[in-house]
Amino acid sequence: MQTHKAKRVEITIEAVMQSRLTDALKDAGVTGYTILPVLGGSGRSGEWSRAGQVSRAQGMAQVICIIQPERLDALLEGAFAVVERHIGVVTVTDCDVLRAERF
Amino acid sequence: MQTHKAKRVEITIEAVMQSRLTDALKDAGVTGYTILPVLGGSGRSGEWSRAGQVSRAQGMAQVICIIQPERLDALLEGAFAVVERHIGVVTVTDCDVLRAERF
Amino acid sequence: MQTHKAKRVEITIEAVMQSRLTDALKDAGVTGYTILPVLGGSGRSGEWSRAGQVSRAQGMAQVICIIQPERLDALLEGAFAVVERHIGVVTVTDCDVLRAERF
Amino acid sequence: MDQILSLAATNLLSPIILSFVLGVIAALARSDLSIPEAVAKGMSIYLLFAIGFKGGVSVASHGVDLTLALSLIAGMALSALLPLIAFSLLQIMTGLSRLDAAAVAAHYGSISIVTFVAATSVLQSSGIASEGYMVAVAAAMEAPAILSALWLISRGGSDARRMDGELMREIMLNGSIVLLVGAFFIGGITGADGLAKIESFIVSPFQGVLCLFLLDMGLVAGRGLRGGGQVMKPGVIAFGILMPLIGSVAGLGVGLLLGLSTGGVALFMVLSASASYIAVPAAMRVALPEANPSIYLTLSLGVTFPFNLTLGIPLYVAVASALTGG
Amino acid sequence: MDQILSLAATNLLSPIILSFVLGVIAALARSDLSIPEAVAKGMSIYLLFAIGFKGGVSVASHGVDLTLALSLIAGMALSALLPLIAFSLLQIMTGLSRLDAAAVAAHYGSISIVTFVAATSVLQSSGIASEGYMVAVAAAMEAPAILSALWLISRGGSDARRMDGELMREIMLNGSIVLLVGAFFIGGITGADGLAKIESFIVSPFQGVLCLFLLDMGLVAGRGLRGGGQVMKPGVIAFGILMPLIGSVAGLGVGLLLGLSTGGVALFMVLSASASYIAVPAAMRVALPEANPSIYLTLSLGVTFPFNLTLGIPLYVAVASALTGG
Amino acid sequence: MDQILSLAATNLLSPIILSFVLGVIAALARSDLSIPEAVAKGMSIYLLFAIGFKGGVSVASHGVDLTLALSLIAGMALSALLPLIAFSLLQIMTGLSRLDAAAVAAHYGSISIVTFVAATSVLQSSGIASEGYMVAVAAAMEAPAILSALWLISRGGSDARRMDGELMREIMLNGSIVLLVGAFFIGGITGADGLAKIESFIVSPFQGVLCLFLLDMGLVAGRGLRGGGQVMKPGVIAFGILMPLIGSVAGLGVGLLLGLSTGGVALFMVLSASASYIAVPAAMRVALPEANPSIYLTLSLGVTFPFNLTLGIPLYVAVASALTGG
Ligand SMILES: Nc1ncnc2c1ncn2[C@@H]1O[C@H](COP(=O)(O)O)[C@@H](O)[C@H]1O
Ligand SMILES: Nc1ncnc2c1ncn2[C@@H]1O[C@H](COP(=O)(O)O)[C@@H](O)[C@H]1O
Ligand SMILES: Nc1ncnc2c1ncn2[C@@H]1O[C@H](COP(=O)(O)O)[C@@H](O)[C@H]1O
Ligand code: NA
Ligand code: NA
Ligand code: NA
Repeated sequence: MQTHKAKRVEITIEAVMQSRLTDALKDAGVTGYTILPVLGGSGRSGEWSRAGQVSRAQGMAQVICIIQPERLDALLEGAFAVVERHIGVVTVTDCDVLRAERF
Repeated sequence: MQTHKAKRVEITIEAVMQSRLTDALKDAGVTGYTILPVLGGSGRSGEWSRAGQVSRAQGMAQVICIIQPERLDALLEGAFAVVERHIGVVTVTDCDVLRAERF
Repeated sequence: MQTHKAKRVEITIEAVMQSRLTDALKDAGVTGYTILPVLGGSGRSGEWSRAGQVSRAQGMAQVICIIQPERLDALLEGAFAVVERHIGVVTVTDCDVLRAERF
Repeated sequence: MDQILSLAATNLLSPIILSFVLGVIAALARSDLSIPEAVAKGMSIYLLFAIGFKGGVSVASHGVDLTLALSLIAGMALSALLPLIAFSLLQIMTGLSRLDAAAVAAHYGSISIVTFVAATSVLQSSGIASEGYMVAVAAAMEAPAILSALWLISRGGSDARRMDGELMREIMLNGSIVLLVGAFFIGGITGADGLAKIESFIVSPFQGVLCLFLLDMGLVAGRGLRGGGQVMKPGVIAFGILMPLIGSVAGLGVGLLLGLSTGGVALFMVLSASASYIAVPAAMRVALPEANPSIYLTLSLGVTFPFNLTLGIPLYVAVASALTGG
Repeated sequence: MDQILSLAATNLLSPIILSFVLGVIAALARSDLSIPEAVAKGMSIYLLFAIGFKGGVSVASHGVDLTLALSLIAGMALSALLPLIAFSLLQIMTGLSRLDAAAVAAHYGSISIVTFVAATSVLQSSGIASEGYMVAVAAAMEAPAILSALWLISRGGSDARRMDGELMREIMLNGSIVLLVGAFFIGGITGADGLAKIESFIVSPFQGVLCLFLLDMGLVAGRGLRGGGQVMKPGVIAFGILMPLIGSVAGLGVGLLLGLSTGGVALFMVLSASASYIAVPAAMRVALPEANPSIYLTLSLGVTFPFNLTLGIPLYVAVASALTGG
Repeated sequence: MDQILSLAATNLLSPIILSFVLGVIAALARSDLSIPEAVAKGMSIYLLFAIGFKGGVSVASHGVDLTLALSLIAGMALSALLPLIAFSLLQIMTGLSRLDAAAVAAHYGSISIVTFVAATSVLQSSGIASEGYMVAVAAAMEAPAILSALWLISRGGSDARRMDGELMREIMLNGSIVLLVGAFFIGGITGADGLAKIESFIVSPFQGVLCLFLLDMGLVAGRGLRGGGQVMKPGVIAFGILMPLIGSVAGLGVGLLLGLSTGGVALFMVLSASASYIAVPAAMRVALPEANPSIYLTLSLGVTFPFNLTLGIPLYVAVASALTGG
């Protein structure tokens, strides 16, 4: 089938910052994103798990954003401004998409 | 370690279409898939979140399917027949897998 | 923006083996990982879904680990020792990361 | 008229309605208050089980009669016919496409079980009895409207096959129907003895659970209003208030013809007036994916549901009381 | 015999059993009815807490005696020995591999707490008293069976180390055991005063919560039967019905030897007859990953659990009554 | 003194505290016992709704007076000022950075609603009455402490803008505050009539739900202690016990000045002594992401919360009783 090159950006970020991140993505011209729940994780700031929480303070979420390659830089600038002072991970992968007119 | 080339297909689709999609994948000869929950998202048809629902009507799920490269086209044809009229996103990524005899 | 090459390893594994896997990853020198919930799936050992459970025995989780390419082999050895006798899938994808000093 | 007003006032100041209002306000103010999906689903399972069970127990003690069968048939007929009225009305009152109009119409033929539950709790606190099998009528009215709507579309000819066996099975065996009908049978089989065993679970805390459930409904309705505002043209909103009134009149006629009790007539009005927001939207996403879900969800949940909950139910109860001399 | 039949009939027509049946039917008909995982887990936490607490309160008011200690030891011995019988039986009756047979055997030595809970609720509605510490016996019987099964395998020699300290800790401190035993101690410490404080939470709604929980168990059992049908050979199914009968006879002997009350004997029979579907499957996935989970889950949940729930419990209660003159 | 000890003993042996202890033990022993996030959130929604509603009903029956307004203002002032004391104390007693100290200080100005709920339940079983509007005071004390802490940091000058309109809205409209205040108004509007309708939901099972909720709090606190142990220097731990005592004295003074009842004074002490672990941590992650969450979460949940729950509450109640002659 006909596919098109695109970039898949996955941002793991604290739940409290999620709406700020998606606002920044929209400002950076992103047309869509998908949010996955995160059960737990570990990093420089220690280990956490959803079971160990009474508050939203420690939860994380993963925001996935498929975009055309030429828009990657704008997206990363926008995302970085939000993520900068916060914990979290940003990865970019090459991918092919169906229905490229959507992105 | 010994790894093998494979394709990773990720399909974000409405929850109501999930069983129809996995049936189509099985018909296309897929040997396995994994389904992740989706918390929310945004696209041309607007923004939604799991918290904003009383019905299954708006939820989405992400179906991940690892396959041998030569089977990609059959899978995409099968998936596309289901996704076609519906909202949703299909991406394909190159990956390496352990235990390739499984796919 | 400045990005760096890295590997993204995604391991889908039974929930009962999750802590054994993350312990093995830490032993293999991994600096962090993220765990996603899995709703259901299908493979050689049949189909399952989170709705069909009264026990933890059948659930699965997905462990994602971003690492520097040179550490991939150590990670895969460590992971494989745990996954070996168990059901589950391991994929490796090339990716670019922001803030590479973290990995 | 006085009675309507006083009933409306009592209703508006009940914890149930105020909880709903709290939810709407919290959502409109963009508070992060939210009820976890699993908890909301758990409460809805509780409500369906309790209402079905109690209906069954009541039938067990009053016995089965011909009116039961006639009521079921009448309910199915109403569910199938109301979408036709709704569809015509939508074409007159709004600029919605045929597809969107048919999808909306399906919702108004079908029913909202929470509206039904809220109505039974108003009847109960007013001391008005009703037929226990009305809960079975509610179940019977869920699905026919969907078939009507799909027929409306296929008649339009665009493309034929919208309905397949799989979808049919999904509609007929959707979780709410199965639970409601199943609990109805369990209640019918175990009767008053069974009720005695689980009374302090399904009767005493019922009103309280309903409060928290309506808080969640308010949150969802409020979020829908915030997000779906742009598609809500005046004509569409007017339809969302006019259609339940028309439905209630149809329900009134049927209830009187069947010779039901005051409570039974009121519940028939409520069922006909209410619009689905669970079973029908899911079926529409499968069968009519091109129809815009914001329209039918916002209309059903954000306009008609609050209208029925606050003003509709007291009105229907008052009219039923007046006309049955109840 | 008459008593058994009437007890069985009352049992079969109780809301609890009918809820289970509703779940099985809904699953077999492929309805999308489902109870969210979190809600099911919440209900199981509630049931464990309530049953443990009530057991502790009962021990606090009746005092601790030697029989308590003997019962605990006897329970652990039964749990360790029943897998050996089960294993031999499986090798005679079925063509299962040594690995699969050992995994299944472990389930039948261990216990199902929901079967236990259902039995206590049958005893209660029949007005038969039982020792409060039987809940502690239940906890004591969870784990030994796992060790027996792993010993069976290691004896077979294939590969030795199946058990490590980590797994041992996981088994002994699994959530259900800790909650059951913990609540038992809390009940024992706070006694009747404590119970008075939380009675309207852990006593009154108990039966109702059990209904919804069994609805979920029915859904899971039904789905298991649908999916696991192909591995269920006649010999395997026969084992799933024969083994609880054998277990119950062993439990009967032990209960009579210990001189327990009618209810205590009946509960010993129920524990011995029941098969685990929570703690043991999880341990098997870690220790014997090559064993096929469909076999042991379908057998335990889809065959033995429904058998005990519907026919087994009334039978065990009747036999215990007859032989203790209760 | 005798009274304190006996109150402390009764408190320590209540099902509520023992459930918390069970949770801590299970977590420290690394049991996999856990309460699903959705269920824990559901229980907290229940507790907030019930406590708010009951407070509103009590105000409805006792009427509104000037002391209510004064209490709200005094509560906000306490919440704003306590962080300044906490901050100075932390700089003297511990080696925490300015950022970490400010983040911790914010928690101690704000309040823990579960500590409040536990205190009301101790008061109730001791038959001590309190002002219904204390629940509104609790809500009023949630946020001011956050502003104080951010002011402390901005004064330090490092970088200015920590607070924006969005964060302000999030803090003021966070779910717990909206639910507590909303339920308070619903209770106030519907009064005793409304309470009668939902009493068997929000009153009878309350203590039992609180047990399970505290079990979960114990699990979380225990896990925190296990993980956050390394950052817990002796000085930090000492602060976690000293600060609630200081806070309680401040609350005592204010309560006496306002002329509140024995229960009201005790609750003012409890609110001032308690430390937030929901609203404030979330705000700190947004505004002060560089502050280490293990420190403030472990201190608030792992040290101060258990201290208040076990020893603090009986102490505060005894002191309030002695000084008000209650
Ligand atoms: N190497 C990694 N691979 C995958 N996820 C990571 C990695 N490092 C950090 N994370 C995720 O990011 C969160 C915060 O990481 P950190 O900022 O290092 O504390 C962790 O809890 C993980 O969920
Ligand atoms: N560019 C994108 N990147 C990631 N997910 C997307 C994107 N566009 C759409 N989606 C997902 O697909 C759903 C439907 O998108 P749409 O069909 O554009 O309304 C959204 O709610 C998102 O979950
Ligand atoms: N080809 C595949 N693509 C994606 N996930 C898979 C695939 N095969 C197996 N899985 C996942 O791994 C689990 C166990 O697979 P198996 O070991 O084949 O039974 C399944 O339940 C799926 O969640
Ligand atoms: Na209707
Ligand atoms: Na057994
Ligand atoms: Na405080």
